[in-house]
Amino acid sequence: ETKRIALVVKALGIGFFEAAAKGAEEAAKELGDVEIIYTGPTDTTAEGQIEVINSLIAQKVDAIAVSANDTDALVPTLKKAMDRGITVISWDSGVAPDGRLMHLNPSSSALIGNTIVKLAADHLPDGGDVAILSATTTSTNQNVWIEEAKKVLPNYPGINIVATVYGDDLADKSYRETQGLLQTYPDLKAIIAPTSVGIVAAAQAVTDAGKIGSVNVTGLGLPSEMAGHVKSGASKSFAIWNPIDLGYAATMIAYNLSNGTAKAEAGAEIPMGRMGTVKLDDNKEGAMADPFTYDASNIDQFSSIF
Amino acid sequence: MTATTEDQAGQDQAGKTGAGRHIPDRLTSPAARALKSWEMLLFVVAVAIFIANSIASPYFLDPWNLSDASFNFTEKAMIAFAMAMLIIAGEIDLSVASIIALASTVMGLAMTAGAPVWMLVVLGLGTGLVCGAINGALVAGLGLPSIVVTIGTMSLFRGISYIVLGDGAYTGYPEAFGWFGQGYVWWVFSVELALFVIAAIVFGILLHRTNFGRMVYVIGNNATAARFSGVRVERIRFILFLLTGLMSGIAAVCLTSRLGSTRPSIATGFELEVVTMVVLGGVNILGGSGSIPGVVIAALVMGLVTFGLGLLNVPGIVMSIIVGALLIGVIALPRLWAMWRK
Amino acid sequence: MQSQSAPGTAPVLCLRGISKSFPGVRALNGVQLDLYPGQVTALIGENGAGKSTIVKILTGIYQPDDGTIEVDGKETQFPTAQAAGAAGVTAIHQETVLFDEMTVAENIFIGHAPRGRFGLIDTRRMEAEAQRLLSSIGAELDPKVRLRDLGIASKHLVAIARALSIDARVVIMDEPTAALSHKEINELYELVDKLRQQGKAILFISHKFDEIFRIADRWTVFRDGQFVGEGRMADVTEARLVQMMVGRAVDQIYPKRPATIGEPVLTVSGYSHPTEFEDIGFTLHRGEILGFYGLVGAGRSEVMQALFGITKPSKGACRIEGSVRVIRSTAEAVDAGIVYVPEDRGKQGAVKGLPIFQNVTLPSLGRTSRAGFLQLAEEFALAREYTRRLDLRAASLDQDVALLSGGNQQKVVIAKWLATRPRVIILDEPTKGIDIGSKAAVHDFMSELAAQGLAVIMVSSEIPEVLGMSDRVIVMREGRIAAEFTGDAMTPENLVRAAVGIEEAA
Amino acid sequence: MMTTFLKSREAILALAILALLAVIAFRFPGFVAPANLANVLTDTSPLIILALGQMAVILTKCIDLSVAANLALCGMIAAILNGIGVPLPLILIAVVALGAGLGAVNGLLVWKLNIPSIVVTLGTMTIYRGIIFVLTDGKWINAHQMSEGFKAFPRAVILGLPVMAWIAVGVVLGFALFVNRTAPGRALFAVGGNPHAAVYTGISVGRTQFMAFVLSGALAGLTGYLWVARYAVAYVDIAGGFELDVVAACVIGGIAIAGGAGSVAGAVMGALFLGIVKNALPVVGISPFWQMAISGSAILIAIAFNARGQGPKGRIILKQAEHRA
Ligand SMILES: Nc1ncnc2c1ncn2[C@@H]1O[C@H](COP(=O)(O)OP(=O)(O)OP(=O)(O)O)[C@@H](O)[C@H]1O
Ligand SMILES: Nc1ncnc2c1ncn2[C@@H]1O[C@H](COP(=O)(O)OP(=O)(O)OP(=O)(O)O)[C@@H](O)[C@H]1O
Ligand SMILES: [Mg+2]
Ligand SMILES: [Mg+2]
Repeated sequence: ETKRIALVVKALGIGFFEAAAKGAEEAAKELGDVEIIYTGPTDTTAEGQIEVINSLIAQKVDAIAVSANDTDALVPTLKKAMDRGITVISWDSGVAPDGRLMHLNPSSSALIGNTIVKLAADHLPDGGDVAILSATTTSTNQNVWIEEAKKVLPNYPGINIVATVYGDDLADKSYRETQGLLQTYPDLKAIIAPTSVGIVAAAQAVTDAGKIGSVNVTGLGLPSEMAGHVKSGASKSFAIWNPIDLGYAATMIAYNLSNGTAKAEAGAEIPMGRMGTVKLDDNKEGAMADPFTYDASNIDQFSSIF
Repeated sequence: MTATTEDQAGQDQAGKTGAGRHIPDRLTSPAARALKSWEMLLFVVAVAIFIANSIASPYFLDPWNLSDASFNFTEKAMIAFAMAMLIIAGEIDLSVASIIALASTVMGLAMTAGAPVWMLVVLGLGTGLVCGAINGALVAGLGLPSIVVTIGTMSLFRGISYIVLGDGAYTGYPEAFGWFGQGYVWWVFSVELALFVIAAIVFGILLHRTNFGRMVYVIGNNATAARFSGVRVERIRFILFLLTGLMSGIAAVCLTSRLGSTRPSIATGFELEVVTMVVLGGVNILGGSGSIPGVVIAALVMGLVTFGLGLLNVPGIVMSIIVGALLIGVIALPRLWAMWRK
Repeated sequence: MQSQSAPGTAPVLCLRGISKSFPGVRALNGVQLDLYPGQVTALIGENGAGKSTIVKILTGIYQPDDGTIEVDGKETQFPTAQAAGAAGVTAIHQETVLFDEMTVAENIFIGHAPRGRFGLIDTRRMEAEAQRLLSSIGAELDPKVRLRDLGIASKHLVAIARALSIDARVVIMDEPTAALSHKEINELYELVDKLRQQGKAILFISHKFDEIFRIADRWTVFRDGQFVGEGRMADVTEARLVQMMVGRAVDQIYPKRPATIGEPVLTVSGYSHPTEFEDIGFTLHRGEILGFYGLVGAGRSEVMQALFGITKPSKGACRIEGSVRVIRSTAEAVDAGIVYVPEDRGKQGAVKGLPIFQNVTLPSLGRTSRAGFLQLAEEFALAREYTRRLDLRAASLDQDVALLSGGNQQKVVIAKWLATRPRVIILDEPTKGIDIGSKAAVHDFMSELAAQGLAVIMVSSEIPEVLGMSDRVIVMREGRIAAEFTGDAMTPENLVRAAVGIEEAA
Repeated sequence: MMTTFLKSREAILALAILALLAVIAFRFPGFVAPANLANVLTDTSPLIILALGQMAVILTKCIDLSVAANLALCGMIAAILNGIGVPLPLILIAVVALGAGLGAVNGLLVWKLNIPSIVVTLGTMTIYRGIIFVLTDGKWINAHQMSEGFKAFPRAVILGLPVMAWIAVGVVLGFALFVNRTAPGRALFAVGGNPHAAVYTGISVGRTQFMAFVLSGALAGLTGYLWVARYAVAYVDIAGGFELDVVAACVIGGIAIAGGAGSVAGAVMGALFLGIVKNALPVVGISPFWQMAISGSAILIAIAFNARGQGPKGRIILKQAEHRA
């Protein structure tokens, strides 16, 4: 009997999640008896995700692995799913502990927070003004990372975060917000965009404003989408974990939990195939791997993959 | 031809006496009319979709699944009933989704201040009423066109939620509050489904069986003539906005309870789905005609389509193509058919 | 002014066997119509006889279901309004078909504006030509002014100028004088004479017999969408035409019955409005018919609408049966027993998209319902009673009012108000555009109402009607009461003099 | 008299825009620097172009809610065509034609089947967006997948203004000429002002509405390319919800939602007003969370202002009142 594992993403069509779906398929192939249902709403809303999850519950899938649009709003629905015997985990963007067995962070939030500041600081030996361009105001993971980033600021003297703006993961809004930043803060030295949509738009806005060289765009992005901007110099470097690995790992975990091979408890170590194991903390959260930094030296190698 | 001869006969009869001729009350019985109605057509569509769904997916005919599916439309449909009356009266309210956001935010604020559950409900409905009153005052009081007023208040109401909440969220609603959006009245019948049925009946009676409902049709047909007939046009418009606000408030209670949290982006895009539901239900978007049974069936059709396709894991946007095509198709096909027969 | 149709003159336009049906109505059934150059043909018929329908067929707005149209003996078709214009047919339609937001010049030339460079509209030439056309019909209007700033009579003149802007051989006028004042009517007559001399064929539609006899050379009568007859005006009498129109003899045109005039019902004093009227005061008694006469645009409708709560007066008081009532809305007026049958039936009177019975019971719903819930049986009973009293012609009470002819729509509106059992009924131009048969019914009914003790105000611009129906006449001029006449002083001369403002000799 | 009055309505709007700029300049002088104003104009270009198309539609008593979806679909097609190496001029022709075609679908449904435009475009709005998804499987086309020429055209600066802004200026001028000086342009007003009368003057209401939709669609198609090239990304959701901004711009600009009245200057200023608000808020440093409420209030204030001018005018029968007025 094949296991049906649903990979629920924030919205269909986003490159990052498409790559994760590839990883999930890879895991399914490796496991042999797994069918992947890759699904999600059209736009990044909690209501849309709930509708999708309801239909998955109705189909009596074996496991749901979700990257949530809203930490809390999905909880009642996911609880219902667990009540009906479905294994529920969250990955990438988490669900509140009540609504899932465990959460797989792409990397540890502290590490990501530190990385994004470090990326900016590496190219600012003398320090300077830095602004953050986030996704929506409700994005769980962005908020956590930004918080973590602010915590480590004292380690980077001279780096001064002047503003946080929200581009809602819309290219045009992010673009306009970036323009606003460039004008409001003429001395801005770097923009940190911990979102793959925002970072591209910000790089484009910086290019159009003729500020390549004076403003560095960094943050989290996909090599395929950032390749051009790295070459033009708008972005000196950026980081990301491998979304293929993330989809792969989430699928493996969901499979193991649903099989009963592993149990989601604080301190447990859950195997994730070629990615090794993940150790759960008290919140039943675990980190998959460290973020990886991309710059002109290695971008070509990855830009064709994801 | 026959009508003419009859006419003349009647005329001759009435000629001298001056007493009027007998005019029959009706030529077609209400039942015969109902058979040829839009509602009937929609009902056939709904049955067809139901059958298609049962064939396409083994999971469809399951009481619990159908019950779960009902959440896809109950909240929107409750607003749609009030919206139907508003549209029949020749107005529209595009701010309903934003009213939900604001009402939910107010409930969240009260919840963090420790308000009891009944208070949350009262505040949710109250916020809906206040927002409705603002729309109503701008439209009925100042005489501004409702479509533009509510495009404005749509930004304003949700904007206030953003100001209050920013990137935060209200979570941790009391367990008991969950009853509205997650509770069940009996077996698979959820509280929301029960509210939907009650709202359908109340609005059905209000629109079709009361003086108020008649006035709604009158205003939608010819507001000037209504005013010249002693109808308090402004008052009725105002009440309709209040009702729409109130139903948005109820939807806010249900949705907040179902999600167990409040964020300013809650219910984004609901307004267009509500309007689609109303129009699919046979309500003339230009005002003057439509019925609540039509809207009920339209809600079911939309619910069935999205759930049936969801079971097949069809992406939401493909479903919306189908709903969009349904919206145009259901209206266009009878007209095409009439043109083709000519 | 009698002109003979010269033997041998062929008709310019010749219609044969024209039929046209609308859903549920056969508006025209195989009618014929001939128009001769240099002759004015009057088309006569009751409301709904199909007169306007044939005009619309002739101007390419409707396509006939059946029948032929011949121009100069050649069969043609008018698929569009432009095609009719190109064939030399132009019309002043019954409804004003103009654009409020556009200038006078644009209204005259829309659809055939003069073009300049690059095919762009040559505004300057258009305005010059508009000016020329307007002066040719004696209308002193600025072509650059926006139409919505004009009065109703001026708008009508623009419509006439528009019709003349097409160089036509056939000119159709569908009740052109309905909205015009004396002076303008006389100018229109002169214009018609001029057009006749130019050899144009003219179709003139009117319900006013004095007018028809003054202006027409030939007549054609339609009844119920059928052709009844045609001939020369010289060979016919008014009674004969009426007989043909109605299908029966109409013996008494103004059936004013003597009624006992009782105590005052409505007393208005010092009613004023910042821009529309000033110091209006009068007393209305039970059983009385009070006529309001004035030139079109004298402000009578505005006063009546203020009494009915549509507009608010800035000053003044209103007493009903002795007690002061403040009327701020139409609902309050109805409560106070004042009802108003408006002049503009289509916009203000009937709710055309709803059935007859719902129109009739609209203001009486409080009585036909129970605790706010509708009682259809009682509604039908009430509607049946009042539509029968007004001799309404309809297929069923469930039929939409839109399907009725103008006269029958008016009856529905009157029925609606009578059903509220009012104390005061205000009828604003109650017979405007209504055929002679229905007109008699309305007059008969008014008279009966007064006899039953209702107080009636009748606003009318037709002198015979005012004199024939009223116990007393108030004449308004430019927003003020100019004079009041009773008994022997009610003469046409006195009324006109007061209305136009010529100082009385005495 | 009325013409001066109408002019003054546009004057009020112009004053409001100036006042808005003054307030912004007070907090952030850099905003009114010519370079930045040029930037705002460029940013607002899509809104201006679409507002004109929408104006044509609204004048005829219709509404086009599908413009943003049309824009997104045409933009995506432009990006796809660019991806397979089609030269830019051909792409421009293709998107305008496609946009016009999509507009024609709306127009035909309104004209031939007499379906209210709000229903038609509510339906096609989701259908057009859905088609993008079906075409692309929801995948994005990103900057690096677009050719340099494709991205550079709207940005190329001529006489201090980017081509994008020049295109908007050109569209405004062309549209003004069309609306004021050609028969079909005047027909838009006639059809909306009095559809019944339009028939009597030989103007086909349906055909004119059809034309307005085609126009609106063609402009949306053009904007689709500009948008995608400017923001260097194409995906299903671009310009999501933008149709409401477009309608709001028209309404603020005094285009009567009931049809038949409005001016090109009004529509353009309405769009500029919204554009400035949207651009200025982040610049002036007002919390992003205030943006929505502020634009909402701005819309409400603007329509309340407009309505004051449009209020029913008495007929002025009394002689002395004429002098007072
Ligand atoms: N568009 C239409 N749809 C349905 N019925 C119509 C339409 N136009 C006219 N009718 C009907 O056709 C008949 C003839 O109408 P028409 O307007 O030609 O009458 P008329 O002789 O001009 O009357 P009046 O003297 O009142 O102007 C009437 O019964 C009318 O209700
Ligand atoms: N310039 C105008 N623009 C729009 N409507 C008008 C205009 N002039 C008159 N009307 C309306 O047309 C109808 C007939 O107007 P009319 O000229 O009879 O004026 P009135 O004030 O009613 O004068 P009276 O009743 O004394 O003739 C009224 O309902 C009036 O409000
Ligand atoms: Mg007629
Ligand atoms: Mg009048």
